[in-house]
Amino acid sequence: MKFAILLKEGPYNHEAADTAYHFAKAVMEKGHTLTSVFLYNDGVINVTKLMDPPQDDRHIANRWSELGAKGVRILSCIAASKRRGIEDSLLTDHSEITGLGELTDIAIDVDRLVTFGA
Amino acid sequence: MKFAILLKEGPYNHEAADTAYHFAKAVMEKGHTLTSVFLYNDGVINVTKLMDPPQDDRHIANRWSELGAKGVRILSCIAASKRRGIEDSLLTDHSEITGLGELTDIAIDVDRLVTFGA
Amino acid sequence: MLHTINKSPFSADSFDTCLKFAQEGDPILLIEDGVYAAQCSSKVSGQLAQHSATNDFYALSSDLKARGISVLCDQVKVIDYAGFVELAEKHQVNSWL
Amino acid sequence: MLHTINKSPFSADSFDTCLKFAQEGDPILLIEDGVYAAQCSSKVSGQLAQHSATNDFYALSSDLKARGISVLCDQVKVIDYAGFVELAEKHQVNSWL
Amino acid sequence: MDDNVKKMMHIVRTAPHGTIYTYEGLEMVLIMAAYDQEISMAFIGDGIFSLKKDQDTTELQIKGFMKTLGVLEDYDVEDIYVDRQSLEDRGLKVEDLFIPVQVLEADAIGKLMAVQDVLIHH
Amino acid sequence: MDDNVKKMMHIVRTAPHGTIYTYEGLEMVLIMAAYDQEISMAFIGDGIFSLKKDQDTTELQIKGFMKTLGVLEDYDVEDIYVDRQSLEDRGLKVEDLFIPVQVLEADAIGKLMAVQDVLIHH
Repeated sequence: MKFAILLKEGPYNHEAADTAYHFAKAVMEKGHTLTSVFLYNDGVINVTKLMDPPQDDRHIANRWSELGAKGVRILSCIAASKRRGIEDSLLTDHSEITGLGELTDIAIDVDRLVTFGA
Repeated sequence: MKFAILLKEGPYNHEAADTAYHFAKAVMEKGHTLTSVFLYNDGVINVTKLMDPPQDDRHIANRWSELGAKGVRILSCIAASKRRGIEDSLLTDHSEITGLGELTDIAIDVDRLVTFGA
Repeated sequence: MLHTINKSPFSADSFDTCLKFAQEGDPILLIEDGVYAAQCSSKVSGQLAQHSATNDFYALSSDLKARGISVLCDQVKVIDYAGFVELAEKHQVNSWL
Repeated sequence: MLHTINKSPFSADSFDTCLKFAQEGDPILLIEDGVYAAQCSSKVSGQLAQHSATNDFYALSSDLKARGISVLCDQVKVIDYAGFVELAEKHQVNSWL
Repeated sequence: MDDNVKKMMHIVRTAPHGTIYTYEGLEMVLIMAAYDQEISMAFIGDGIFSLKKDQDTTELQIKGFMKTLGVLEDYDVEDIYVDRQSLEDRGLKVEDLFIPVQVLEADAIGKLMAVQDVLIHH
Repeated sequence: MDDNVKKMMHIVRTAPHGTIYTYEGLEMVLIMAAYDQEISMAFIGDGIFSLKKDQDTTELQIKGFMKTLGVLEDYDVEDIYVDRQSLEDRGLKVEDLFIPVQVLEADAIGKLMAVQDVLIHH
């Protein structure tokens, strides 16, 4: 089956980014296709490469980058990104800024669009 | 009287940043001293100079910068900033990154520390 | 002590919790989504009326207007940010986030 | 349809609201702070027991462990992320944020 | 059913202005409405406050969304459901709302949810 | 009262892990505890879940705060209050908590709040 994820909260402040990541991994381990992770609302803060958490904690931006390297599109909504100061120069590897039209295409394309948020 | 503000949520996603700003202005208009605005949790996202909201909406980072120019210290917690990818190079004018010790000094110094958040 | 409540009484527990801990005579200020508690004829208006015997209730004007709330419980006084500061001058502030 | 609930039933309305809209036979998965509804002997456990006549309840193992919840209502099945994906394969997902 | 037409329901459950969810939710709905999909909206719980008449954010100095609500119909977003009990609990009547809606019982809205391909809560 | 000593109460009202508020709140408490102020903590509502024994975040792969709770006493943060009704509503007993606390009625905690110079909710 084809899955995609909509993530509506930022890293660390809410658990949503963790749940979305673990779900994403489980989807792929089951042999399904995860086409994309679309970041909306504060979710756009997930892909800043300036994120620098304590050494003994998980690095959430690197997680998305790692999924991106495996072919999952990591997409940050442009309007939501601009409000929160996320721009191309800040993006972690394998992520990109795009529009809500892309989310609509994803919603039409996949079998399951699963939302995580607060 | 001496006031300070503790702001615990990011811009736009929650109204807290708006309420804190309007309260700050009213404090100063009443002739009180507002020594500082301390940003914690997602509050640190308030001071990114890359923020670029729609033209017909308020610009929240510029508001803090404007208060900073009037002598209010705009302080972003370092540990919270690092988790969320806020560093010196991103800071809007008249804001700085500092530690929780500074917040403690503020709490000891002022007559009123007023919290805004979600 | 001035208590502020910034969440809707219908979906969060801030309103109920604040009322449990506030002492007699403490003013209570409704801000942000907290102002929905000020609207009359809802399922929480009885609770507000009951507590108004011991506590003064205030609601922030700009938040009421933003939400189109015009028919308020009698017990609620509408104030602006200057009024908020005046309350904070007189009392320490307990923000029930 | 698979419903997920991610907020504490004690401080948010997601649990109550989801139960009002879920149809008979729909599985309900508790995740994140939603897993507090799975703990036995709380003031919401009666509500969960009552709905378990018509709906299966699941709770995510890693969220239970993180919160130290070990004594669960009988009606709740513990699953891992693989189990979450299996439920999502069978049902569209309605995430009650 | 046409394979390329999906039923997508946007569920608004948060009060306006205290958080951005309704505002950014409506931005999402308007974009999705430009595609030929079956878009509907359900307002539940505090979400019904987003439909209240006479919201004026001028003094609050934040951008409101009354205009967006007003153009939903022009974008053919016409299936707008409101939970009856949510209205009643909050002391609102259908006349207090800014746009025409269908007031339904929770069970009826639940049955509509059950046939959706995509559900997004805001 | 010594002018330089303030009473500061940290009020934890959120469940752990679903949001970062308890975690970052405890970071704040530890720093403030290094100053010679009168620091206390009150756990109310879902905040009491933050004190639950046996929290193990290994599988969730997020950094927990059980160690921080454990060292509060070493930092002389010893005035830790828990609302009795919040415990009861959630089916927890004082034996379920990880550290020693004083269980009080809401009114008693309210009276303690009333004498604080600074109150911060987490």
